[in-house]
Amino acid sequence: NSDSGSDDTASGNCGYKLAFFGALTGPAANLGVNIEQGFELAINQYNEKKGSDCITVAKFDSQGDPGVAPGVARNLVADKKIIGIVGPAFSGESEAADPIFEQAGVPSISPSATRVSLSANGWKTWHRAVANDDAQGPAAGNYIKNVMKAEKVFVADDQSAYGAGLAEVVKKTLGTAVVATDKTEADGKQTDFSALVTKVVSSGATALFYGGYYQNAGLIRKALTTAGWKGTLVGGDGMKDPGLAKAAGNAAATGTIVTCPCSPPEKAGGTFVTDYKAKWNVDAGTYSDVAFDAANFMLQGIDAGNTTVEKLNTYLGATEYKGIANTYKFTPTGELDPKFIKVWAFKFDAAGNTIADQEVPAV
Amino acid sequence: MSEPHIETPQEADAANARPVDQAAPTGKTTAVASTPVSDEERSGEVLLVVDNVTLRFGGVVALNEVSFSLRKGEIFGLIGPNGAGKTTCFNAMTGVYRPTSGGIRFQGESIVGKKKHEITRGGIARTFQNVRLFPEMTALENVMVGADAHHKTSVISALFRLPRFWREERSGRDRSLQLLRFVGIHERAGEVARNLSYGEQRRLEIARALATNPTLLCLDEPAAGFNPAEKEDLLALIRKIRDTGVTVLLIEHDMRLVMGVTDRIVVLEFGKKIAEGTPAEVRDNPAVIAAYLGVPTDAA
Amino acid sequence: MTEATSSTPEQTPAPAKKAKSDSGGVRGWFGRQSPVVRGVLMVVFAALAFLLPYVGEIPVIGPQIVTQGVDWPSALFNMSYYVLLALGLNVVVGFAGLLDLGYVGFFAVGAYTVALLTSPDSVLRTEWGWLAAVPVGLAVAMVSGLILGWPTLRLRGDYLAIVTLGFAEIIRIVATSTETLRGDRGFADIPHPPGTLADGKPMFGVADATPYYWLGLAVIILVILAVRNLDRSRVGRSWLAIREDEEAAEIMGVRTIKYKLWAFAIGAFIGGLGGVMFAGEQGFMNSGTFVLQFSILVLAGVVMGGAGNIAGAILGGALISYIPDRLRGIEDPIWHTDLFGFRFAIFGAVIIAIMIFRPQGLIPSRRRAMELKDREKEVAPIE
Amino acid sequence: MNFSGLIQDFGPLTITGLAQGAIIALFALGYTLVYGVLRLINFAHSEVFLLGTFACIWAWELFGLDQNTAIPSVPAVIGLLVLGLVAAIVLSGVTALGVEFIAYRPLRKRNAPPLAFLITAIGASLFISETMGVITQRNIRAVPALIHPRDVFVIGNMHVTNLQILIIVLALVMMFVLDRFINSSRLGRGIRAVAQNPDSAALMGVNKGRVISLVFLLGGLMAGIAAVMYDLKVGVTRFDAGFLLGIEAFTAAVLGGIGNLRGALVGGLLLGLLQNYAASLFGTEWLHAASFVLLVLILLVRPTGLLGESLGRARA
Amino acid sequence: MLLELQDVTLLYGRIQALHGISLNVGEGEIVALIGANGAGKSTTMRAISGLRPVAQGSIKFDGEDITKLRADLRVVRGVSQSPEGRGIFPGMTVRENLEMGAYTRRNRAEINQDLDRAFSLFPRLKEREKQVGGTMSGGEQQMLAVGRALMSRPKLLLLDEPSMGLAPMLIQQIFDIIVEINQQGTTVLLVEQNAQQALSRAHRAYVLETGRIVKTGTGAELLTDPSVKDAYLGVA
Ligand SMILES: Nc1ncnc2c1ncn2[C@@H]1O[C@H](COP(=O)(O)OP(=O)(O)OP(=O)(O)O)[C@@H](O)[C@H]1O
Ligand SMILES: Nc1ncnc2c1ncn2[C@@H]1O[C@H](COP(=O)(O)OP(=O)(O)OP(=O)(O)O)[C@@H](O)[C@H]1O
Ligand SMILES: CC(C)C[C@H](N)C(=O)O
Ligand SMILES: [Mg+2]
Ligand SMILES: [Mg+2]
Repeated sequence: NSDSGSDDTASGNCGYKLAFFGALTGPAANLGVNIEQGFELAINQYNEKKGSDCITVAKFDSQGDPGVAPGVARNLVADKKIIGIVGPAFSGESEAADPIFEQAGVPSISPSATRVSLSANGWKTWHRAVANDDAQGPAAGNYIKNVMKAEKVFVADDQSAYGAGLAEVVKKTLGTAVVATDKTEADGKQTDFSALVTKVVSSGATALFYGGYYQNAGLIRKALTTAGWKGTLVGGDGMKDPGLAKAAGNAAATGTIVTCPCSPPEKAGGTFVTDYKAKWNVDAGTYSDVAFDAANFMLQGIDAGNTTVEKLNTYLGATEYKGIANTYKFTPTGELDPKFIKVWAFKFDAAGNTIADQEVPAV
Repeated sequence: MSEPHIETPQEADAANARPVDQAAPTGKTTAVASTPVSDEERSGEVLLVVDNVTLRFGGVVALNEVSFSLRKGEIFGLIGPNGAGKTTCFNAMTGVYRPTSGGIRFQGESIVGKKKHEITRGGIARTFQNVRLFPEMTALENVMVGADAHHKTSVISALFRLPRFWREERSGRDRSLQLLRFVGIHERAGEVARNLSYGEQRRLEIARALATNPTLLCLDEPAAGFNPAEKEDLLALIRKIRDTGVTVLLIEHDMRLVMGVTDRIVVLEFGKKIAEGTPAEVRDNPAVIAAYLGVPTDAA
Repeated sequence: MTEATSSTPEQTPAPAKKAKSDSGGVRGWFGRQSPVVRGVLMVVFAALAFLLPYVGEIPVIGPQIVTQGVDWPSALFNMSYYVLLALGLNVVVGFAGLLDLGYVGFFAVGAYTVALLTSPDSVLRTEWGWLAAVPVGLAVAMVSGLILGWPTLRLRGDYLAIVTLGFAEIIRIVATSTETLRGDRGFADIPHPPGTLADGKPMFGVADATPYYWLGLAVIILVILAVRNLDRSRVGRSWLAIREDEEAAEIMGVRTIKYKLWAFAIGAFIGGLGGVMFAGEQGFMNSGTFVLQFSILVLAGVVMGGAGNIAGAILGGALISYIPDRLRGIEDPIWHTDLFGFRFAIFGAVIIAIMIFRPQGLIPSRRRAMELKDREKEVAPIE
Repeated sequence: MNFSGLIQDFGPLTITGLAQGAIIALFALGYTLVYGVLRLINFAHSEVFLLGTFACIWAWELFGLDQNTAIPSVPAVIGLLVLGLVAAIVLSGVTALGVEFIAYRPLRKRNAPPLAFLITAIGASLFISETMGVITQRNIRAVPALIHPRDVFVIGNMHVTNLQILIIVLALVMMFVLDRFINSSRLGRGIRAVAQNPDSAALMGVNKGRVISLVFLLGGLMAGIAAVMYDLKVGVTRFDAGFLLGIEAFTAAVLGGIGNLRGALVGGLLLGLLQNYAASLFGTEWLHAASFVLLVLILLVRPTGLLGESLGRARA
Repeated sequence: MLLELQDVTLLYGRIQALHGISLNVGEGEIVALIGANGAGKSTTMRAISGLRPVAQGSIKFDGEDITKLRADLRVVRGVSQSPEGRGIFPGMTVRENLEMGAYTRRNRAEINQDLDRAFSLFPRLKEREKQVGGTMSGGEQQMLAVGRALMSRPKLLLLDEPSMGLAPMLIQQIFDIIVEINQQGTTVLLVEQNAQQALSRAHRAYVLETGRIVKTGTGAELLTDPSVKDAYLGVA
């Protein structure tokens, strides 16, 4: 780490911008905001350390909508001061926006877009700091099978690319333990889940895997509890958010299992969890930590003098970076190096927080 | 919202009439003793035959085995007390209602069950007792809609402004303006229909009906809302229309007008035909006097 | 009988003319110009529209106009397909008076057809070029218009509204939930329109939206001409008559079924046009785009602009796209958040205000303007 | 298609469907009432409902309740229920009147065309729901637990809970009261008169403004009650809850015959049942599609809905 | 004077329909208003009943200035109108339509009495008591409209072309009815195209031309006035 003393190096590597690209408003805003706050926290800490407004935060709100993303992305690449992007947050918008970043040559690290096919586009500037859905699904399935030892599992998803994909893999892993399946509408399109609940209850399942995001999951958990269902809700990283307990109520949410291709931040030591809470007055949410790492990775590159998009891109491709949530190293296609892929299971406690449970094998 | 309420058949069907376009219950017309097509009819002498038509609305028998026929070129009166079934008869002829039984033939061809616009294009035009204009269209446009009935401009020729479009547009417009002049409201051609006074609206209805170039023009109380002097003009107008070769079927309560202009008259009461003949015959018919006229006409 | 009365045709179109020139303001002035002047003005106007991507260069006002959070040419392109949608919906709602709350359905049909035929993700695996897929997309959209139109012909007014809304929802749900249409996963790598520049680069790339905007504008101009021609013809009159009193229209010889179906088909065609353009520019699309609010927004645009009026529909369509995009990236003075979060709240208030102050729309149709001016003063008695 | 599932779960699906349908029906009344009189789809009615769902929660939160507090004693629950109802009814009623006053009355005074009303309605709806969205940061708002669902009786695998009974009974009672009011009171007749011919109604001495306000108010009251039922049943609300359920309520109103009060009831219950059956048969993702398909089929056979229009027409 | 119009001007948007009309109707009178189509007769009626606001001038009823009073409140004061185009409630039954006429009244017994009177005046209405108004024939609707207007027991009854669409026998009858209720104490302002009949029953009459009053006099005077005869009575 460079010393904050020398003004020359500081000013020499200052004046650049890092961008966040993702949903800050719109139906999926909560997930985007989590990520943005992790990202912004990193840059703030960096600037504080430098004692100046060295690197500027640029936020680009795509609403998580692939239809909106291109216009915003073009706006982003028009700003030549921007030399790196944390985002896009979602897989759908990635498909629409990444070609534009690719053409402009701006390197990006997505802390959260987990669609498998994204790495197959031959993009040179694209990276993701998490494992893709193929890694997480088996882990969740294994957890249900081996740790919970559930024999009857109901699998449902929200039909999002993320949720449906995940549920698909889980189904495969669980095999005959799946007693029934169903699909719901996506977040923000449904609040009454009584039809699903009726089915789950009468299926006799002791576990429900839900591929989807935390808000729907919370509502479903609440309705299930109201209907007297005693089983366990399991989900992926999209559900690893305090919002789930807010929706479900702490009592109902307790015991809910979520997996995440990330390791518990408290394990990494450091003060991320408390810093985050201090700065934003909320608990860190899904992928806040990965975004924090991704931003720091880029900042480290800038510090090392990589202040053009080409140089920074090369730097990201070549360096191994140890952050708070994981250690990162990218393959040539931009994927996270498999040897760093870690999947952890977390459990909601009675206060509505997610507590690290155990690491689960992702095969 | 503030328009005088216009009775629409949608409302009418709240009861149990059966407007044709909603004739879900296979509205078969059971031909009750229908008379065969006569030679006169075939030769075109007889324009319209109403053949034993019965029309029921639930318990109300609005038309009860009514038969009469119209000859080409005449002015024919249809009179009778309120609620006798005159308007219903028009509605049956123009496809708004389907007769419960009986047949209606126009130029030798049955028109029962035909679409309303087909009947219009076939040559029957009408006005409404309760004015039914296109309220937000100008007077001129109202008439042009009528004139369009015989135009052939297709969506394609309108889209590409083919010669036919220009030709028909121009002729339709000229003709419509003439018609407005003919009924005496050309000065209001550019005014939207809802802004016209009641009397003006009735005139506009006549112009619009004429624009469809009818063989048979059916006027439902055209003189309602006219003062005697205006009725006088209307009388002349109707004659003028007839002189252009149009057959006219007239519902009217003003006896001076009816007697003055019609060639023949049919009188309905409670849905039944009670008399038929020349104005003079009908006027002196005791049944008609008892049912309808009361004191021998209000000759002023 | 015409012959008999045509004694002196004496061309009496005077009253109609008078009514037209009565209306004041820009429109009145415009209406009074000779056809040549009007033509020239239109051409100048169109030329200016083509220069819009460079409006930011104009000192002082330019920067006020361009959007900040969104790339300006992209915003213009967005406006262009909104305008197309508004033009098409205006045919259905404004002209024919058929209240359609699910218009986005046709947009989706056009876009999905193109995606299915061109994207490597499609089960069809045809991977056609964009241009080849366009006619198919439009035809399918038109047919879907007829499919919607046919069963709903007998429905009146607001019943039609809910059925159309349902139709769009069904399309959305099918797009979300069937394997073939790929739901949220969507179709990637939809090809862009063809064409290469002198330097060998593709004319329609990913980095610059300007060419797409120009393409959109050209399409809009064609659509305007077509729709205008229809409006001022027997077809437009028939639509109006149907809108006013369907049964009376039929009794006056209007083939109501035919013209209603035409209205649906033409509206669907134009909606589909918006869809194919959208797919061609985006390169990626999924079921998330076709939400119900989209239809409702376009409808609001049409009415706000002035239902039944082409210029009004254009303005309305452009505004509903422009206002939210313009609000993007602007901080509100009080909470210092991006105003964008408030965009729909602000938008809702703007809609109410516009409708209250101009119930007939921003650029009302001449007919409606007259009608309204008349009605306005005869307000219900003072309470 | 999962027929065996449908057959097996028929009982539970039916009871949840009825409870859901009862809420939809109460909600639908507002659409039907306003439509019957003004021929206007009051798009903003969904937000009248929405604010009701929030009002009730706010009222309960005043007493320090949130979803993590324990269920209070029975008398307290009854008191809180009444309080919640009052709060929801008041806010919904006030909202309905406010919408009428701000968004519609000025247009009516200017004799605006019908579409203009539809658009201000949409504007008002957007404004309210989006403002709530900003205020709540688009997060869900959880409802304190008040009623612990307990089986009242069980038939086969159909467990009928106290909450379901409360919802269904309350809805039926309200429908009945409203129906009586509209059909037999003088004011009710005034409402119908304004619906059929506003000018003539004025000539009969009917105060149009008051009648219209009354109609909005009644719709608001019903929506308020529906809102509390919804809170209890679903347990959370969100800024867009009104929009989501509003479409269903509107569908129900049309299904039964918009403008017809009993139609709203029939439509609501039918929709609630159908959605649950369809969810079981085809999967929950097809639930809404099924209701629209049903709607189209019914309108094809009966173009004015199951029971036909009535408020503005023949006998209610 | 029961009703006094002072210089009343009324606009329909750009169209000025009334150019300063002044007229009055004394208690117990029958006053007729005649004029050609579009003269402004119905407009005058609408101004009096409050369906359209006046731009200028004043309307006094029973000593009270009602110029700005809402239409429904004028009904309470005792003004009742049978409007042009009948304006019946199409979806209500005949009986309900009649009851609507008594909307502002509470005394059930009196209302029933008036119902019976309406039914005896127009037996057809009694016959069709349960038929919905919208399906009645034109003339039947006219009877309904007149009957309904009587149901409020007005002080001033405004009749806009009450004979329109009625069969000859009923025309006689309706004018007899007008005279009869007038004799029972109701003041009547009558718009009629049937000028002959109207003028011979009216105490006084006004002639309207394009929104202006051009002539006034007793019924008998106008009946013999050559210009009136010319314009409105037709050549007898
Ligand atoms: N849809 C309907 N339902 C029930 N009865 C109806 C319907 N339509 C008409 N009637 C009744 O049928 C009879 C005939 O009505 P119609 O309108 O034909 O009379 P009319 O001869 O035109 O009378 P008028 O001279 O008063 O216009 C009337 O008694 C009327 O009440
Ligand atoms: N709603 C309206 N909007 C605009 N202009 C109107 C409206 N109603 C009437 N007019 C116009 O006002 C003038 C007076 O109309 P009014 O209806 O009072 O005439 P009237 O004497 O009753 O005629 P008629 O004998 O035809 O009923 C006419 O020129 C008419 O066109
Ligand atoms: C924020 C995340 C939950 C996003 C999700 N993994 C996606 O690919 O879309
Ligand atoms: Mg009749
Ligand atoms: Mg009049």
